[in-house]
Amino acid sequence: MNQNNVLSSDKISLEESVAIAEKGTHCGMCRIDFLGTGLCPSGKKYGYLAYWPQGRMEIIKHLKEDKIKPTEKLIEIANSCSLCGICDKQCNFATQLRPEKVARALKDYVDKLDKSQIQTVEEDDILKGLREIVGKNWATNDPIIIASYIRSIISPNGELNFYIVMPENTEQVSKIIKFANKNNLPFLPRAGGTALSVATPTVLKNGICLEHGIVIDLLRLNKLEIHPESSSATVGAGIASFELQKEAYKHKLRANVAEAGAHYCANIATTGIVTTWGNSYGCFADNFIDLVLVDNDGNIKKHSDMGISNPYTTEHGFTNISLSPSYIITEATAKLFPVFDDEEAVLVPFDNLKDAMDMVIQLGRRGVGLSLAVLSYKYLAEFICPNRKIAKDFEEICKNYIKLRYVVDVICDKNDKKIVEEMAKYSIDQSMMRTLILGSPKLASLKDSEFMKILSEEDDPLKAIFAGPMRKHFEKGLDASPEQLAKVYDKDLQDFFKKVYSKPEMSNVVWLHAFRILPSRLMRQMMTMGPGGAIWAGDKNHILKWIDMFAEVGNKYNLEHALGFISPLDNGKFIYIEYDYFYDHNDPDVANRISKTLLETTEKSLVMGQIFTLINYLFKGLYRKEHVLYPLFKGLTKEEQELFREVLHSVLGEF
Amino acid sequence: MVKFLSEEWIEYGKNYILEKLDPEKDMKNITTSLLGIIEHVPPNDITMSFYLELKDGKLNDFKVNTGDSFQEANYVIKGNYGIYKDILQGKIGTAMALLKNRLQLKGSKIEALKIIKPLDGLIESLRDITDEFEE
Amino acid sequence: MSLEKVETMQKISLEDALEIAKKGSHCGMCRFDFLGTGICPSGKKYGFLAYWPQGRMQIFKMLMSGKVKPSEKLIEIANSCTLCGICDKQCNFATQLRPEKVAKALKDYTNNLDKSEYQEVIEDDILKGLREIVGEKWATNDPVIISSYVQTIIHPDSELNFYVVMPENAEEISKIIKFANQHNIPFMPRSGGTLLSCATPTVLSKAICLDHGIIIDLLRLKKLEVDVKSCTATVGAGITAFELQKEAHKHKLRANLAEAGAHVCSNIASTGITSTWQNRYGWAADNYIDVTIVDDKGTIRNNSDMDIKNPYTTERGFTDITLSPPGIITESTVKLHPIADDEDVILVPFEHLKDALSMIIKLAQRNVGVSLIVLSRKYLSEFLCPTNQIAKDFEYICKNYLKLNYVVDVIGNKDDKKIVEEMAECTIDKSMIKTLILGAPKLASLKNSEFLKVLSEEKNPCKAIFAGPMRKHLEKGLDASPEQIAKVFDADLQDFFKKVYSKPEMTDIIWLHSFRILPSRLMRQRLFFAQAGMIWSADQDKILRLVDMLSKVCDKYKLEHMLGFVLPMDDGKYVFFEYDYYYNHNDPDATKRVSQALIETTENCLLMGDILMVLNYLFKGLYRKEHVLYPIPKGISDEDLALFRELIVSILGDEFKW
Amino acid sequence: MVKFLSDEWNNISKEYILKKLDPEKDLRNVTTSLLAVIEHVPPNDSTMNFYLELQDGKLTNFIVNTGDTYVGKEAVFTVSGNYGTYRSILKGEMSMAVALLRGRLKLKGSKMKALQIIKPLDGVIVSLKEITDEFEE
Repeated sequence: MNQNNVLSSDKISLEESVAIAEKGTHCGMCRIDFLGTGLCPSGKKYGYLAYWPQGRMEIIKHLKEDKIKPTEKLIEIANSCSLCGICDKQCNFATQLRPEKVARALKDYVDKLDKSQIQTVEEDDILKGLREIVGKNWATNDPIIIASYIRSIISPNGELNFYIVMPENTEQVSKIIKFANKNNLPFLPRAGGTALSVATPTVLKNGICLEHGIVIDLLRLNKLEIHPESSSATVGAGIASFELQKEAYKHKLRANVAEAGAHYCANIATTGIVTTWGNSYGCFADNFIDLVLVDNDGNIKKHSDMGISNPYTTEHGFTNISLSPSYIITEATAKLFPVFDDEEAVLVPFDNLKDAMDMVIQLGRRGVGLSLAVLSYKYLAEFICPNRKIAKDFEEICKNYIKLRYVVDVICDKNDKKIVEEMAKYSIDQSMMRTLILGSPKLASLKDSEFMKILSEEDDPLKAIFAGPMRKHFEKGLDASPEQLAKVYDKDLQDFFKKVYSKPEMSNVVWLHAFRILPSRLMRQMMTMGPGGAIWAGDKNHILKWIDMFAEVGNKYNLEHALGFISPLDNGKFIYIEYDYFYDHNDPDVANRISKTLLETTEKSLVMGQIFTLINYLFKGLYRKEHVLYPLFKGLTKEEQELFREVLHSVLGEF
Repeated sequence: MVKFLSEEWIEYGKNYILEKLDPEKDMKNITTSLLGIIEHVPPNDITMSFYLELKDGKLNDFKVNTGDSFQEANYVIKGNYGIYKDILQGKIGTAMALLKNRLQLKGSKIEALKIIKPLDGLIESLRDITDEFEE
Repeated sequence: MSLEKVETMQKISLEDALEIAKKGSHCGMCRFDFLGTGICPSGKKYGFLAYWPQGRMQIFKMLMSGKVKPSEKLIEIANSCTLCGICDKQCNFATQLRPEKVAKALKDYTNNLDKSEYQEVIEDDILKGLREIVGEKWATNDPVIISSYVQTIIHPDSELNFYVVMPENAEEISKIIKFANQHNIPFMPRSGGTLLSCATPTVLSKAICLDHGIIIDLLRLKKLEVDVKSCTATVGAGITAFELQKEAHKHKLRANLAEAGAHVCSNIASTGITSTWQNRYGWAADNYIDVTIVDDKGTIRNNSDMDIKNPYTTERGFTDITLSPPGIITESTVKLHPIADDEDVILVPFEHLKDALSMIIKLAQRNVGVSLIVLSRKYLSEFLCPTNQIAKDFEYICKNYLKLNYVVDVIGNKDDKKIVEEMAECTIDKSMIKTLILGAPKLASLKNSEFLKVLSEEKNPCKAIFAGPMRKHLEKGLDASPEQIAKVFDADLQDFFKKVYSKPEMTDIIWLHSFRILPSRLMRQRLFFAQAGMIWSADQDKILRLVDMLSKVCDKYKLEHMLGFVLPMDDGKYVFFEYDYYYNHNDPDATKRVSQALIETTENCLLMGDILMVLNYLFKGLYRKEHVLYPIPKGISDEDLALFRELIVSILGDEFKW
Repeated sequence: MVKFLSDEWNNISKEYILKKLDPEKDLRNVTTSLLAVIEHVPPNDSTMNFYLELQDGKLTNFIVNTGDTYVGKEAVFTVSGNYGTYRSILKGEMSMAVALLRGRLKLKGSKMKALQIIKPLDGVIVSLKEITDEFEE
């Protein structure tokens, strides 16, 4: 618990702050106002990543290791932090870190500097040119600012010969690209950065990151208009899922969005929007009415333009791998869907995957449920529990005592709820979910208790606890309340979290599915790599084989791993599966094993056939699902497998 | 050592390929042709292209051409001067450049990727002889 | 009932045969095997429309009116008919006509001709060229054959300077088009021909029909492969909805399809596939994985090709009217959908449209039901009843005694059924519908009966009769049986129809929704024009105002008219409506009034806004619905209206006046 | 009466339009330009085009041109179609609007705008009708 006394002490050493910083994973939750605290004032004012909590955490690491020298900007960055503490609250909810302490350490560091140590940065012709396009404030070549982009678009082990530019609209993006081409500079857009931060520790790094050139930070394209009259929304590239959802909800409408921090447009461009709502709201091009995009030559196009070449199709086959977007989506017209008055959540617990999968596919085919997924005990634990330790214990209880290994998780209207309840022996309702959320610390503490031992001896512990006589005791025992839950947080934050958890939405499962603030917890102080993809749902044994394969490979490279979720697509004809590997992103050895796992599982998946892997998913979200998913993928032949290896190796290098 | 796309470069390239690269081992006896279009060539921001033709792994034709008139080829790759430079300086592989859309490909990606390996051999040979670029 | 007399006599006069022929409306039901009778042997063998029953009827009219002179081919056409009687059975089911009698008359007529009356037809260079592409047999310029295409792609008044060619595949079509362009000859594809036959009597005729040149009859593109694994089917341009559905059902799969006789590919190209299944299965591009198209330069392409021009979008706005397909779809890969084991049907009767409407939109938004639609009493009667007269009485009873003006018609699994039942005050179940189908004649005969008078005094007659105590009496009273219904057909066909109606599927409402053999009855012995569109469903009163407007205009032009159906699409965000004007296609005055009603209602809808009219989505079925439906059309201004009228005039010619 | 696309045709049409068409009444003072591309012109299957320019309803330019090289200026509208289509338009067998809506004439430029000037343009076409009687068959 040495971290705790770090956190409690007011003064903080550089080493200690770096220790915090290194645990950061660029989940990006400090850039959206998901707790009603307001946003980091300096980030909001200055825009560049460097001025946001996650940026400061990145910077301090590189100062420590002398990768970068102080500049004038560093002082501005350090001073721009008002120590308001918003970041501590936000970060604690997701990852239990204290970025403000890092900010304070950065201030101390700057104060200790003497002027001579501060390098001056020259404006070169490229920067001049960029500033002519976006204005002086919104383009920079300052190494400190650039350093803040490391790990979320810049590879940690490269030089920092980059420019960062923050355009305000599509026209500026177009000008930037034309300018970049003319000057023979590569460029890459950055939105939420999470996908990049997940890929960076792995072998995908070289493929995904920008090696040098112009980083186009899209945060300033924050147009957001809801059109209730046509239930659609115009969404700029700088808008995060959470922000769109919040606006939509004001009109009793819902958008199909990814994790809270993911930017809507970037999300369409990368994997398309993959969610538990996909079965009813669609996938790939289903999600939008139109897109505005800028191509690699800087031309501005719309998907509704007649003159352009077919924007809805892509080359078919396993070699069709793209490692960067072929367009920058600057604006999307998103479809919105009605939020019904009688929506509810119903979770059906299972002790084995097969039954859970059968149910979710059947529901998918019958069009039951708005949001529809199988969640593993792993996700359930990570999402629900306020910190890693509690999640671990919760997980063990699910796994070993109550045999709650999977839940079929349905958000639906009351009619569909009836249907699900009739199919299920018993289910977990809203109020029980609320109990689990607020009571999770207490539950975790029961890990080795008598109560659990007795429970585990029941022939159906799940029934006993959720539908049986023990429910009452259980609910009483957990005494689930905001007060209880708040206790797990640092002293100075307990009042705040009591208020937070008193808000109805924080324990409202429907709301949590729509706003998706919990998945960030998968990245708390560690990293997740979640391969998977879409698999034809016709052959269930095939699907189970596939999932086993992920487990086997995970074991082979002794990684912490678990199935994440399963959700039907395309009227239950396909299902999307995410299988997660968890690891410490600061450990190069494990990162290397993660890479091997990624490649091996991908290759095996391709050989199995009828699978559209994550690697093939990348950057195809703006096409018609009919052209991406059909015809069904056949298994690779020996020779194709050879080719696949060749390609990957010439791309990712031998290792 | 010579300058990218210069007369000598072509000559060196030809000879190097003929002498150093074994049609069977290195070039897998492939028969194909490739047109590389190079945009924004400094200092005058012109477009150039090189055309390369392999017959049974033997170099059949290799020439450079300035302007917007291009020759028909099985594969056409297009990109700016900078990316070709990166490739020839070994900063990025051809396959990678394709997958990152730095090089845009006309023709089937699958087919193109099949000849990536032998092409890499060729690129390497050119890499060894090219040291000078327009800045 | 002169017709009945005619039908009982063996020999038939030219006049009587002409009577029959004139009543034909080219519903095309004689070109596929929907009753298990097999199909017309000569049509199957020779292909050209002339050799099918509907073609012979058309030819007969043309000969009698002197619009076409006999040719050598006429003899072949007349003799190729074996008088097997299949057409009489098929046609009777749909329209109660006897095409075989026309065929007989045609034989008599040709036998009485003497050689001198035959005109000689010579092969010109164009024909030579076409035959080089498709082979001697499959291209012709014979005026008699050409005349069989009148009214389904050729305007009745135009000269017959056409060629008809029947290619076998996309490559041949590509060659034909290139050949046509090179010789500056216009061309047009023909599939089922029903759309064209509905437009021909109206002002749209000149705009839609081919003025001269090459008719590309697509009937021979017969590819049909179901891929069970991926739930898809590859369908050639010559395949009808019925044929595809039959294949799909063999694998417990269902395709989203138009009326039985419509060709799948051309249907995608023209209006997109509109069906009761549309809310679940989608519209326009939703329905297919990929299509192969030959464009008007003769280039063959797929929508999955990357380097073609955006094939999924279109211009928007009220001036965006398209009168010909963007290309010829020669093959499409369509989606198929699994059929649930517990599928069931349920009908909810309504007196007022408003209530039916709000129910269906609610169901659609909540994704309840696979097939989902509001049917008017008109459709219900026309579909269920074997003859026009019975349909009339049936409708009268619905309206005046039962107050059954609309039904919400839902097909779904047992869960959906429960949900609907909970929402509805009373419902009509599968067995009751079977009773109504087989008992229709008897029910109609009760028109002025005491029973119905009593019933009509009930507070809720529908409830009483379908769910209440009187149900038993009704079921008993109707004694619904194949025998009973067979009685309404001509004496010589009664045995046959007894067998037909004994087949379970003929009274299986789900099967009937999938195979859609009943809509052809809307065209029995007369035509209808479908004024249709898609309206944003948020404002339900506006939908009611729309229907009200449509009926007022039709009254003004003294047309028989009625709302056909309303069905939700795009998750219930839009509803698709069809409002029908019925008329005698042989009465020029009526057709004129239909045209005027068509234009006037279209204008009114454009002014109302939130509506995408058929005139604006015609031939846009290939595109992504998002690009066709959005942004939602705004009401147009008066100067836009002026522009629209100008446009109409330049399409329809100055003779069209307001 | 002259032959379609011949020099005389070009000249006479010019005069005719200037004389007979009232810029305001007939041509509604429109300012626009039209490039018409004519494909498959017999006998040699060549391509021709004519460029027509109206200023406030007055004809300011009218050029006929052979081959794929077009008149220098970019026209507001470009319509292309085969000789046969133009023939039936000039013979009055089909209106320009219908030809457009049926895809016989392909339009480059906004259909909306094109249709707004369809009437005035019809005026021009009508006048061309009256002086054109000879076509390549």
